[in-house]
Amino acid sequence: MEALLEIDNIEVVYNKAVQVLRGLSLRVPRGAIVALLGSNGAGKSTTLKSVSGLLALEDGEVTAGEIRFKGESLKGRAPEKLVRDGLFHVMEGRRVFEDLTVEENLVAATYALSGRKTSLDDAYELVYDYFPRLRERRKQLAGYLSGGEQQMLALGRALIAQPELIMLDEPSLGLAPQLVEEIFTIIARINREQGTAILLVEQNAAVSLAIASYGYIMENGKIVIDGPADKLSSNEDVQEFYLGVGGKEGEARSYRDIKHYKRRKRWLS
Amino acid sequence: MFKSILSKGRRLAGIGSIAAALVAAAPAVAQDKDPIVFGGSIPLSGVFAFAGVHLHAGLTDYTTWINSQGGINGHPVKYVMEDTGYEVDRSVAAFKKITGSNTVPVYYGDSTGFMKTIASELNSRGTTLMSGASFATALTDNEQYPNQFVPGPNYTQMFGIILEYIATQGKDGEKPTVAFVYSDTEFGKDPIENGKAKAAEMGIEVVEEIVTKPGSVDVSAEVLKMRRARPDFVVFHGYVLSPINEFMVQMRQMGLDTQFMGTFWSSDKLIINKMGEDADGYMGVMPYNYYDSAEGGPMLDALRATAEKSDPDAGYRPTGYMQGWFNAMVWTEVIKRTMDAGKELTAENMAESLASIKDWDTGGIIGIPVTAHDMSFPVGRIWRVNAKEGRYEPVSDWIHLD
Amino acid sequence: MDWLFFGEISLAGLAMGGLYALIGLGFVIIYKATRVINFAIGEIMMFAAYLFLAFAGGMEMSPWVALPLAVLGGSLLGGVIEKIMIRPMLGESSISVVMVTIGIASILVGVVEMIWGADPQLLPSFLPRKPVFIGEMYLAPKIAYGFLIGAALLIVYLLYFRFSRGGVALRATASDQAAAYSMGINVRRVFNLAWVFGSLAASLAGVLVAATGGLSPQFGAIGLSVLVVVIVGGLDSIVGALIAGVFIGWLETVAGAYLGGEYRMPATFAVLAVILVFRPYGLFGTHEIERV
Amino acid sequence: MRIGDAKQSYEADEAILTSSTQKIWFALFLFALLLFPFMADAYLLYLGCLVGIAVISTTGLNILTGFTGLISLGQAGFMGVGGYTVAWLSANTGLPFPVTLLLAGLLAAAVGILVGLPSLRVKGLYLAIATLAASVFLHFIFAEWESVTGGMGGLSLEPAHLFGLTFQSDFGMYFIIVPLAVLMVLAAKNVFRTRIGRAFIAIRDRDISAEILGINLLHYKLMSFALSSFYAGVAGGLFAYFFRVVTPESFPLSMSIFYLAAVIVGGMGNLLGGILGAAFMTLIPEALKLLTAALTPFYPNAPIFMSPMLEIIFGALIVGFLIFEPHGLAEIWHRIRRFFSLWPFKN
Amino acid sequence: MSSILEISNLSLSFGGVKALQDVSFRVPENTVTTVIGPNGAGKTSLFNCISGFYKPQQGTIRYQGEVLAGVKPPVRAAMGLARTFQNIALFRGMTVLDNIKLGAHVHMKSGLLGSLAYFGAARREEMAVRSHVEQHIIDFLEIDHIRRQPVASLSYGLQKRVELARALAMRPKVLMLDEPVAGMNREEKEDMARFILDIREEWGVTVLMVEHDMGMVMDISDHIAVLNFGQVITEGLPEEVQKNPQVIEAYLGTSDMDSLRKKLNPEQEVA
Repeated sequence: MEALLEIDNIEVVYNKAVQVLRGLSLRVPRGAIVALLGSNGAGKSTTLKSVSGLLALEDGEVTAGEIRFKGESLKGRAPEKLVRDGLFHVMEGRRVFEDLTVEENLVAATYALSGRKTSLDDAYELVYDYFPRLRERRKQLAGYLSGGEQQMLALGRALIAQPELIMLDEPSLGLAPQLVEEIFTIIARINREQGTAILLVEQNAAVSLAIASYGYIMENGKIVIDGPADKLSSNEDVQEFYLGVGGKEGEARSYRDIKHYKRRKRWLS
Repeated sequence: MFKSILSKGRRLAGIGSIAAALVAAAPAVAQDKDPIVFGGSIPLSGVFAFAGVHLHAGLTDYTTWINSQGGINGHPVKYVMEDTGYEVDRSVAAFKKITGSNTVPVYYGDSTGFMKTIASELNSRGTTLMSGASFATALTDNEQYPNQFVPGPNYTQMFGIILEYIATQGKDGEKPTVAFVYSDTEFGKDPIENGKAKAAEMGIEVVEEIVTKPGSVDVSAEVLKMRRARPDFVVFHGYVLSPINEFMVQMRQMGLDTQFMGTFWSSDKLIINKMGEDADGYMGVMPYNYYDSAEGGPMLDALRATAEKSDPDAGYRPTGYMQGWFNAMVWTEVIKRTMDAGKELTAENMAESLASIKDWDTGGIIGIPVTAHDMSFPVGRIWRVNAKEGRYEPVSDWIHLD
Repeated sequence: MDWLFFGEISLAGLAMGGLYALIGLGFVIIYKATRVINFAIGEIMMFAAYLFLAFAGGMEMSPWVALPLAVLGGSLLGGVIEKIMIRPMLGESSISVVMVTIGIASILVGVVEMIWGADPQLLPSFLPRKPVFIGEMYLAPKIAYGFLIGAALLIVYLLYFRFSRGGVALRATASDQAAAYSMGINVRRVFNLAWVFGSLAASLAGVLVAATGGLSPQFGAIGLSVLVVVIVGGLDSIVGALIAGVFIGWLETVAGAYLGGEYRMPATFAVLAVILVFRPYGLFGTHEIERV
Repeated sequence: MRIGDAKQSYEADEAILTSSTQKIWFALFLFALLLFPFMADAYLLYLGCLVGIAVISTTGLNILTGFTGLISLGQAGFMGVGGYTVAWLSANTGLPFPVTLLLAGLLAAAVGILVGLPSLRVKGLYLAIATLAASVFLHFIFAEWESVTGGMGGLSLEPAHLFGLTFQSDFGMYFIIVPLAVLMVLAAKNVFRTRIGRAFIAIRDRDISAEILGINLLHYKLMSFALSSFYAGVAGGLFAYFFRVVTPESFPLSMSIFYLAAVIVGGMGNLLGGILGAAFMTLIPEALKLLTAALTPFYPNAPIFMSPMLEIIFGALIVGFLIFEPHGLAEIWHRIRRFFSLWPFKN
Repeated sequence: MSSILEISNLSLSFGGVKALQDVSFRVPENTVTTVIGPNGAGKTSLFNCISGFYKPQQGTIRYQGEVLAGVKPPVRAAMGLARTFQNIALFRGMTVLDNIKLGAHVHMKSGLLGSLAYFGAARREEMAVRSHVEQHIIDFLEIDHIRRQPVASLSYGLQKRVELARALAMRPKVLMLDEPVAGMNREEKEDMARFILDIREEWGVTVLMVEHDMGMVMDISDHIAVLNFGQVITEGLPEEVQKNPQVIEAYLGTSDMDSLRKKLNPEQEVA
């Protein structure tokens, strides 16, 4: 399958001091759902931000490697241009415009269509088809929506933009399990019906791998395991990663055992 | 924009010639005696620049003229100045700098603030007599400011002259009513207490008293107060232009037939230039003749000739010019008297000479002979704007307070 | 108590307050979109008023041509300031950015003095001079018509922000910058437009205020009153700016009329002090919660 | 300089001047300050005194704004409190100048504390505006409380006196102002060697984590306000003795902005920067005057353009430094020093 | 083992969002106790409640048997509760040494006058702190080579270590560490683990930490509490926690992947 997004060995540094990504690579084929899993602080959000160009807002910088979207390097391209080119980033924490109504939130997203000819009315209809609850609340301020509804709105905005790739950052965050399942069902449906590729960043491994075709697990700024989703979800690898159970013997000694080798010597001398 | 740039350009051309004169500063008649230095902290820029450039021109032209007359008792005159931007600390700096490298018997100060600030130093030095742009009442206090004088009436005296005039304007034997409008500054508040006392003494009722910020400020509420107070006269003090115009226009729109009057710095031609037709009938108190006054006199003619020569394009010269010139005339007179008495040019001696001035003929700069009184010259005349002619015309005789 | 007098004073104050509201709106637009407190707003007003003077007085254009030109000039100035002096400060502390605007104010004063000199000026009068009576109450024509023109722009603005797509972009950016980027909104352009729109409102108000009170390089001091308005209303609240603008205008005038001109500033600053103590983020402003 | 084990050594390590080269230069500098009034003419002496006053006030503002992160637009107001205190005391009591200056500082500090009270609730620019409000009120009080302040006309003072000595001339005042400036800068330096100074900086950098370290925010913010206003009060008192007159217009808002600009141009949170900034900003108009004088023969309109130019340069300096050299003159100074490597023993 | 810190029935919400719901657990004295849980589980909120930034709507926190409600953050610090932050909260404008000295702030007394003069008691106190910091903390954490450097110029790992040093200078009884090894490489993590263990063993300080690196957590913790959706789902020894099905569910979502897959993506099966 043709790669829509290719991340090639990138390194990212914040504030010119803190290195967060250390040679990360991954690819998202056209039309596929790819899950990027990992614990908190592993660098998942940073990965998405370095793709969408929002890194600069936080004084971060890609210092090495290359990111290509539709075969073209993204270096030096303004974030809004990328969005208009079909790459939509749904940020962690949903980030709906709270003082705007639901409808205005969708209007804001139409800026992604600048330079493209499309029927806006159809676009709104499409969103309301996927999320009937948003239709009911179209005149309400987004700030008053529930968490699940806000996540729907965030997805709705992405739909408006008619992107080729949606990058979703932790859509399950803070949602009750039932809602998580509802949202993920819709994500799968969008992918299936609209043919939109999705790069899914998640902590919730199970739901992610359930809808993804391929998965990556990252730790400390790089990919540690990757593979087809069904293979990854054979629990042991993932369990080891998430819970620190077992581990490959011989590779690492326990943190408890290495504790004194330096200090003791100094202490005695 | 072109018009304003043009007028600006003209003004600048004027300055150009002034500066040239400054650089040239060579006496017209060869003299070998030590030069006498006129010092000055001059506001060529800043809020008072509109007057400052003309003060400067007046002082410069007078210097040129006196040197052409052989200087003072054969001593050439040198005018040394620095721009202050009308800021006290810069004025002080200029004073220190100029007096540091010259012996300066007389000095021009640009603001009341500066004059007060420098007073203690002036008093302790005792070498310099100072006057300037300020007509502050305090400066005529011999005790506190023995080395400073006011080249005309002080603000209180101006109010006195205005009130004397107003007193004569009553109808059917009733005294007219008056309102005072003044700015919320030291300058603005200067004569108010004394003015009120004087009015009470003369039986003129002060029906309203309004304080505003100087400059651009909305005065519609204050105008509403005027509408109720219905004064026959409004006296402005402490302003250059705004908000005088606003009071006049709005009060006339209301149908009031009030007479508007102002003190020296509010009686410049600026009012006519900026207000046009609306300025008609405005009255001011001026101790000197206006440049375009119908009167004459040897000194006034000399002034006009010198001005004409130094900048042929300038035409009319504003009140600041007259003030600068007169200042220098007084200095000259004082220095001359001191020298003639065979005394040293100390501040004390010069102040004594100043006090001795009695029935002095100013050659038409002031229409009547003047007598110094407590370090001031309490003389003046009421002038009225004739907007059609674009000039002030006298409406009273010269008034000399005792 | 003379109620008619009080009514007239209040009316004059409210009309002035309408102009304050307009300036406050200009201020809030800039703050909301870019988080910059613009201390130079008074000087931008002044600059536009001088432009008007140049066009209508110097070049003898019809005031009704000069007015839009001057306002346009002022808004352009805002755009340029944003582009060359504010944008490089993106991401710097707010105090630094404020100081930059103070620096800009000083530069503008210098430029104005250099071009037009330090003399006080009067604007050519262009508003009708026939007294306006509302019932028995007299209202000076300049402020009455000034208020109407200002109010017209105010309404246009409110409609624009509420209903247009551009207004949505502006509000979206104000609400969440990064999210706005991710929607494909050109945030830098929105910043620039916010300065243009904000300066436009200020410029119009500048010409109108200068038309009623005269003009000089010290005109920018009016910015202090505006600061009171926006702090009392809340820096990021349009409604706050409108209400506080009208209120502060009224208060200033009433305090000036009843207590004397020297009480205008202290009266409004007293309100400001009370607000700072009891509602530090203004009547309608949002209090940002700090995260650890 | 290496750190040994002995306690003695930590003390040496914590000293302000750690190398002998530094000590020599500092001694030379003090000597030059002492010599200056004997060499300078009246004008330079006057400027020297002005710079001295500005250094004190800027150092005070730097403590508050540069080190504690609390922006103040009230510095001129606090100076006014000091100035009026001195003027009133010298008119109504026979106290010698050290006492009046101390009282000026203390009263200003008290006012500073009062103004600083909202600082726990409001931050950043809201606080700056609270200080602005304070300076409006102070100006109002100076102008209207006629029985004490003399109203718009202000107060005049007798020269400073002590033990029968009268400090009437600039020459005399120099020997009050400059030693006091040196002492007060050193005292400020000391503060930043101790827990109090560290607490200030901690509050500036991150007030929430400062609280976690057991720093009582209100207490230290108020202390910073008090200290800063104390400096301002003393500077204002010296200002009063120097000019011998105080009026409400002696302490305008533009003066507060001037000092803030001096702190920024010099380098926020850097004492040396404050000194450099104070000197630089005070001398700029004078330098410009020299330039004008030099230009006048060729360009006769130069004086007319000077004042607008001054405004423009003042603004451009603020903007330029913030954009291109946010650490101010102090940083430039360090770069020059590094370039010449005058101090091989100090990092 | 007695508990130095006891959290009971703690609830905290912002607006409508419940950050903590009825949270209870205890921190046994002289242990390394770790709170784990997925992102957004409420761990940092919990820390903020303990250090006094957030006021919980319900529940109590007992420290050495004393209820902490109403005690202000600086006072808690003086009582021996020290912490570090998830995003390093050092003072970037200061040197390493000054940052660490700040930790000793609560144990110092000198006043403003002493400071201005830098004389007498004030100077002696500064010297005492300096030598304590040098001999016990800088030496222990092996950061003597950077003591004069401004914090901003240090690597992330070293900054974390300086933050730890500063917390130690507070002479804490309970040291709260918020993700002490996040973003570190293996070697840096090993160092940090060693310091944490030594702090407990040799200084007798109780360590309460939030951390995501399960390898390290399981290795060095004596006691673990698991938080999810603002609730404690279990607490106990590392090996107990690791095997708890609820914990597995919290971290992995489910253990029955096939049915989940069908549920979420019904049509794909058909296609």
